[in-house]
Amino acid sequence: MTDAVAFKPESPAREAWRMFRRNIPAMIGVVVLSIIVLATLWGTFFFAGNPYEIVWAPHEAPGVAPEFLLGTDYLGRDIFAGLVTGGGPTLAVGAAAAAITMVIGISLGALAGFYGGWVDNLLMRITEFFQVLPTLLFAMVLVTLFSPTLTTIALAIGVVSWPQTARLTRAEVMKIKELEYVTAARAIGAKNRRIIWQVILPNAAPPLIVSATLTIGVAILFEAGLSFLGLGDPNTMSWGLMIGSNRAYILDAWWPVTFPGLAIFLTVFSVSLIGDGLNDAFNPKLRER
Amino acid sequence: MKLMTRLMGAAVIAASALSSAPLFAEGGTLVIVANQVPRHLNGAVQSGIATAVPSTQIFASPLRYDEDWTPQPYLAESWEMSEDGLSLTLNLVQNATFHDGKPVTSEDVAFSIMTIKENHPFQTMFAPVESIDTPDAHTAIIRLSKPHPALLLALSPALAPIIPKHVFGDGQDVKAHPANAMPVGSGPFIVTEFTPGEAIVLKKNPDFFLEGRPKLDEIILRIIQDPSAMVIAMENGEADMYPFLAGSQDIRRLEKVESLTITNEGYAGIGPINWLAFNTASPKLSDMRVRQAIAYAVDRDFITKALHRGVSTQQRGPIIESSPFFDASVEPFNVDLDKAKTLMVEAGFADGMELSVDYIPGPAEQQKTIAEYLKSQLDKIGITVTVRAAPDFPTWAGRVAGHDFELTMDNVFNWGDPVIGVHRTYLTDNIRQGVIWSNTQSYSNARVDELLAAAAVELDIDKRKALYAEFQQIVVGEVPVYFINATPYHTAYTSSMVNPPLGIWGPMHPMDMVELPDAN
Amino acid sequence: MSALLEIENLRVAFNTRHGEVTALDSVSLTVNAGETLGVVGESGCGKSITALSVMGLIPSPPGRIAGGAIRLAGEDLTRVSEARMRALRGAELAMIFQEPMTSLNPVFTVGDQIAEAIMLHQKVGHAQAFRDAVALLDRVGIPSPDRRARDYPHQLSGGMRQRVMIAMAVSCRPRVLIADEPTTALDVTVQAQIFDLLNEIQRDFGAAIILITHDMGAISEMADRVAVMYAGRVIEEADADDVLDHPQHPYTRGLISCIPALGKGDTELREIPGVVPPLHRLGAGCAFAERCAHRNGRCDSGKPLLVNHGHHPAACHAVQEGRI
Amino acid sequence: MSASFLFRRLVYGLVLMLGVVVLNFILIRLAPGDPAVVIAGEMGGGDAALLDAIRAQYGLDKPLLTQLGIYLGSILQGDLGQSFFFNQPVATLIGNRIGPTILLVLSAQVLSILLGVFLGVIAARKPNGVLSGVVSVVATVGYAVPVFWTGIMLIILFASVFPIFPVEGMQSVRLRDAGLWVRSVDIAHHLVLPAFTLALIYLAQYARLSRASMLDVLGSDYIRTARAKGAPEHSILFKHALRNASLPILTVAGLQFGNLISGALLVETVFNWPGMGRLAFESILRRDYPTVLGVLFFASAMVVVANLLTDLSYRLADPRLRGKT
Repeated sequence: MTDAVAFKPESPAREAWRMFRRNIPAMIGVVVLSIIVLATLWGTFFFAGNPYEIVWAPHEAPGVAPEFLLGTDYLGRDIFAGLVTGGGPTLAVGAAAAAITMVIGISLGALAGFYGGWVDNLLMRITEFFQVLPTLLFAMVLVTLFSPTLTTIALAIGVVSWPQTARLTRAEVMKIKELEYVTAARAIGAKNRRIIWQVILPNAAPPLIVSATLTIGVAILFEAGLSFLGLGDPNTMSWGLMIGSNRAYILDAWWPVTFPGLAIFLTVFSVSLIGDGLNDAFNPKLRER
Repeated sequence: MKLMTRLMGAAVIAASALSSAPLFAEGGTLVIVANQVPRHLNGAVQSGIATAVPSTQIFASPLRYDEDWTPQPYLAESWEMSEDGLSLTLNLVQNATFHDGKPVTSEDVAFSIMTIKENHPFQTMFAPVESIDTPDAHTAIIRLSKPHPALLLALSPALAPIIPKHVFGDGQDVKAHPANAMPVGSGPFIVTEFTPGEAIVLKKNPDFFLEGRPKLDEIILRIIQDPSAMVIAMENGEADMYPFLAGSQDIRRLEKVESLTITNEGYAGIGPINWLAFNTASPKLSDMRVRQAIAYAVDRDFITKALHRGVSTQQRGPIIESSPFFDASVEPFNVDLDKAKTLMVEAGFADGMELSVDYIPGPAEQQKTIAEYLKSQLDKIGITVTVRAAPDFPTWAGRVAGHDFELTMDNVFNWGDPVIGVHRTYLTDNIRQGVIWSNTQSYSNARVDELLAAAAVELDIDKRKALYAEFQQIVVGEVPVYFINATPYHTAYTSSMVNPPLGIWGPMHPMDMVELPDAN
Repeated sequence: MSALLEIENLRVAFNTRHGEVTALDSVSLTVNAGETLGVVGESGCGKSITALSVMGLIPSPPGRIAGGAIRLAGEDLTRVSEARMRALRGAELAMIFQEPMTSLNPVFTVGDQIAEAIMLHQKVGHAQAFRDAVALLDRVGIPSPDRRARDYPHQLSGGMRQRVMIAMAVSCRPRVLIADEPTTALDVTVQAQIFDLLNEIQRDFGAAIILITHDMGAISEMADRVAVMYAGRVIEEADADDVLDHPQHPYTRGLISCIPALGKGDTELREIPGVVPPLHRLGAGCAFAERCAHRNGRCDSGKPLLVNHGHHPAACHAVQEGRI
Repeated sequence: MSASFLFRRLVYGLVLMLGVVVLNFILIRLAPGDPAVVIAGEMGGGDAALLDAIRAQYGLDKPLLTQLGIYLGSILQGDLGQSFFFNQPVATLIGNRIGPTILLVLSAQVLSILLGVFLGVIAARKPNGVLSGVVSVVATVGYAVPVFWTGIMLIILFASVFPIFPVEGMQSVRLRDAGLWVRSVDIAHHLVLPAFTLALIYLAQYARLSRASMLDVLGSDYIRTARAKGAPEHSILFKHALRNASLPILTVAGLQFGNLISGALLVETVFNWPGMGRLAFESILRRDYPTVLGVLFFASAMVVVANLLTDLSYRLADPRLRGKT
């Protein structure tokens, strides 16, 4: 690369993408996550098998029969079928919960950061309140309250995880609202709502995107934890549910618990590699370290 | 890294030091693992196996039973039933005292039985008891309003603990009495520690009224909720006994341990039946033929042999098959999918139907697993089943007791005499919204009501059997409940144990004869 | 007798993403006991790298000493072990940094920070070291040193912090004291006080001082001799008066013409057009050529050597050819 | 850091805790499932009269707001009520369980901070070195593994393959009468796997965070000053740099404490650790409201106290914050 190119101005997004593409771990994350998502899509829409069907003897080890690659569970159901069909709900809950987290967190954080004063005070008190609340216990109360379905689980996770996003957004908004272009927007008489949504938030996007990525990972882990405790939706195959329902048999069969756990791990791992990569890409200074 | 190495080293040393550490109690400490959590330890106002195991160690009762359903003397050294069957005289031992030193008198017996009558959920046990006379300190006469053949069984340790009047007779509600946590009894062991949900420590009662008993110094009851952890504790020798073991994997695994004995003896009294209940009030299920179709579709053989790996036995009727009252000639509903489909067509459901099935949350094998199996199996006769999960017992109990269900898996105990544990499920007048383990099926058959009423007061054993036989034929045929299997309760114990508790009440019986010779 | 500190043909290289670049090239300097050597130049000229080389604090990687020698009383510092270097740092060689605001650790009291320096090199306990530290604070002119020793850096003004830095630097009576832009961050009246203090210290302890600055005013006040650096090389060296009165190199001339009235030292070198070229873009010719009014073909083809062609040594083709 | 500051923080904390209790009180009473049915079910069935008796006994027949009022009144008097299920004071139940939870949470916290910071500091020394890369990978892995799954994997490993650590419970029943020393070693022995499992996630985060924070600090001027004094490397890293780098670590440690309690719930379940988290979980399933609320109260109290301690230690670690409120 010559200096002439280096001096040519580049849009921040382009620059970030260039940085991101060169980040090997992040690209590994992209590849792994793509494979998982594709397998899940295939499992959800094209897979012919039924994960609930008892196809063979219970607890047959992986590899014993080639058609049941990963073995069978305590009922004799195919683990592989469970993995590919259970991925959809797992990822969906993760994404939905992250979306709820971001919507609540960004809205409250932006309002608090932008308006300051009593609005900020009130919203930050609420945030502190939710930070004191023991998250998993509270989510359990919510899930038992509304009965465990994917929707309630996603909602419960969202409701307990937004405070960090709110704090981050608030900090970013407070920083950005002092900058010149915001003052300029004010000077030309832009409305507050317009300033928040069209001027400030787009500029606060990079850290929020990183945070959203990581939130997906946290939400997936959270869903898995609830399912493991038996608070998952039993009519929807998910990885956490597979671990939870097979847990009683770990001494006799390691595989029904191990494979879904690995699937969760790989998903969250690749998501956080991507998150790290985005973080580095948006903050080139950090990259130099 | 060096630090890590050192830490690991220290831990390993500590581990080996522990495994060779000396053990303490001389007469032996019996460690029992259990996974049900007792609310408190007073079996007079609390049914269930969780309370019964410690309660039968702490409290003595008028009678006790061993392997063959024959009553044995306990607090009552002798007893006599009147000719008309309307009074039972108990002659109490002279030397029995409570753990606080006060003597056990007929007053205590009278107080206890009346307390149980008023507070115990099994209302039928002592319902006919009108009064109890106490002519002297060691004689109690139970007066009945009608003959009550179940009475002698109801005086078992698990059902009729004699509680001290001087403690519980202070006017407070016995169900919520503060003494229930660490009660004083007259049984072979004294409770010295009760950590709710964790452990119960029982020490030998040195003044126990039976000479030379108990043999053990101490019983520790550890509550472990995770079946794998319980199995590990047994494998490691950290526990000596694991009663109410029902998981087939765990049974098969512990069978392989040299030093352990596994048996299914000791559960005849409880008579635990695992069944599929129908809400007969539901329009989809009110037609007997639909219920019969489902009965023909379900493969009991597959459930007991494959899903339960052969550890459970089939159960064809409402009375546990090991009971003398069981009638083996009832319709077994051997699997027949064609017949099932025909019945569905006849009932007007040629296009199939949709049903939901509930199950008791908890250990899966007897409940959730079968519900999941039903989803897979009933599909074959055109019934689409949704498994409806309850996150917890209360949710399930609320739905079923509130008659808000179509199918549900359930697990119900006979409790020795059919009067105590069987009648409640089928009597028309026991259809009570909001009460779990009542007639939640809303099943009503006048002949059944008649038969049960007669059997409750019939003193002649053969006539009683005949009444129950007809009852069983009707109930099995009309399928308000499809009986699947006897819950495969097993006891795993250290093979060296002398006199393991294998009577009809199993571990819900005083363990005053149990010994651990090499023990510990 | 040879000089106390002798830098000979020092070459320092850095690995960057543009490949290896030479930050210092054939730098030779000497300083004697009790003498003050001024090193001047704009930022990026290699002054600080020279200082850090002497202290053995070149961040490595990416930097390394690629050649030459630094001799302290005959001992070549480029060859001694890290342990020996550590023993020398703080004891024989000390340094005062540019930013008194950030150069003190915010979480320790200033007394403790001075005492630490003492304890690292002298066998004294903390109590004694702390007493010494208080005495040093007194010596550098901090009022109520007893109390101030227990203060944290953020409780002191900039000038006081720089005094603390000086106290710390001289705590073990070093033979060589390097002051890297010690007054840049301070306001004018304080600058003068700091220079006075340095002079006093030098009188008391007899240390050799290397004063690094871009401020010719400071040089005129402090330095006995001056070395002017540009793009990693020494381009002119002589007694301070000589350089100030008869600057040879066009760059030095530029620097001197920037001195307004004495003491208004925050003036940058705005009279010299252009900026110091990045090190990776140095060509074969004179590094200053692009900004030089006297540039000709020779300036682009070869680097001038530091030789005496008139009054004193200067590395400039134009001077050497007598064009200026 | 005046007494009034402390007092204000404590009062505010108490308000937050009461808020937690009120919110959950209301939510939990909206939940389907009647505790009277549970108690009756636990008793073996029972009729409608029994249900009414139970409702009357626990005040469940009163209007919701009256119940709330009674409950808050008794909390303010230090009474957390009676457990529906065990019919014992909630305070007693929690008293039995809070010790093990604190032991587990604190061990995990200390282990993760010590080990995590140690790894982070070592990694920061050579930011492009192999070790630094390993720490980064381990950090991401530790973050991505579901904690209960780690626990299960460790149980599989240590139950059969390397049976050197106990995989369930907090102490061996047979050692319960042994001396204090033997019992302490026994508990420590049982603590290894649960504490490690719980520490793993946070260890990773601390390693990552302290690496970044150390890199930041190591580039600062005062570190150069320390080097110029001739301070040795270990003193540079662990005294001069770490003290400053610990500030963000402290912040995170405080914020993490709440999550740690959530993690403890899962770990307690996996390892049958007799802690408060499991009590809460089981009590939710039993509809034992007073116990659930009691645990929520204590858990939020732990978070409040942890935040307060974080604040105080932050002030201790950073003199610039002292004297400010």
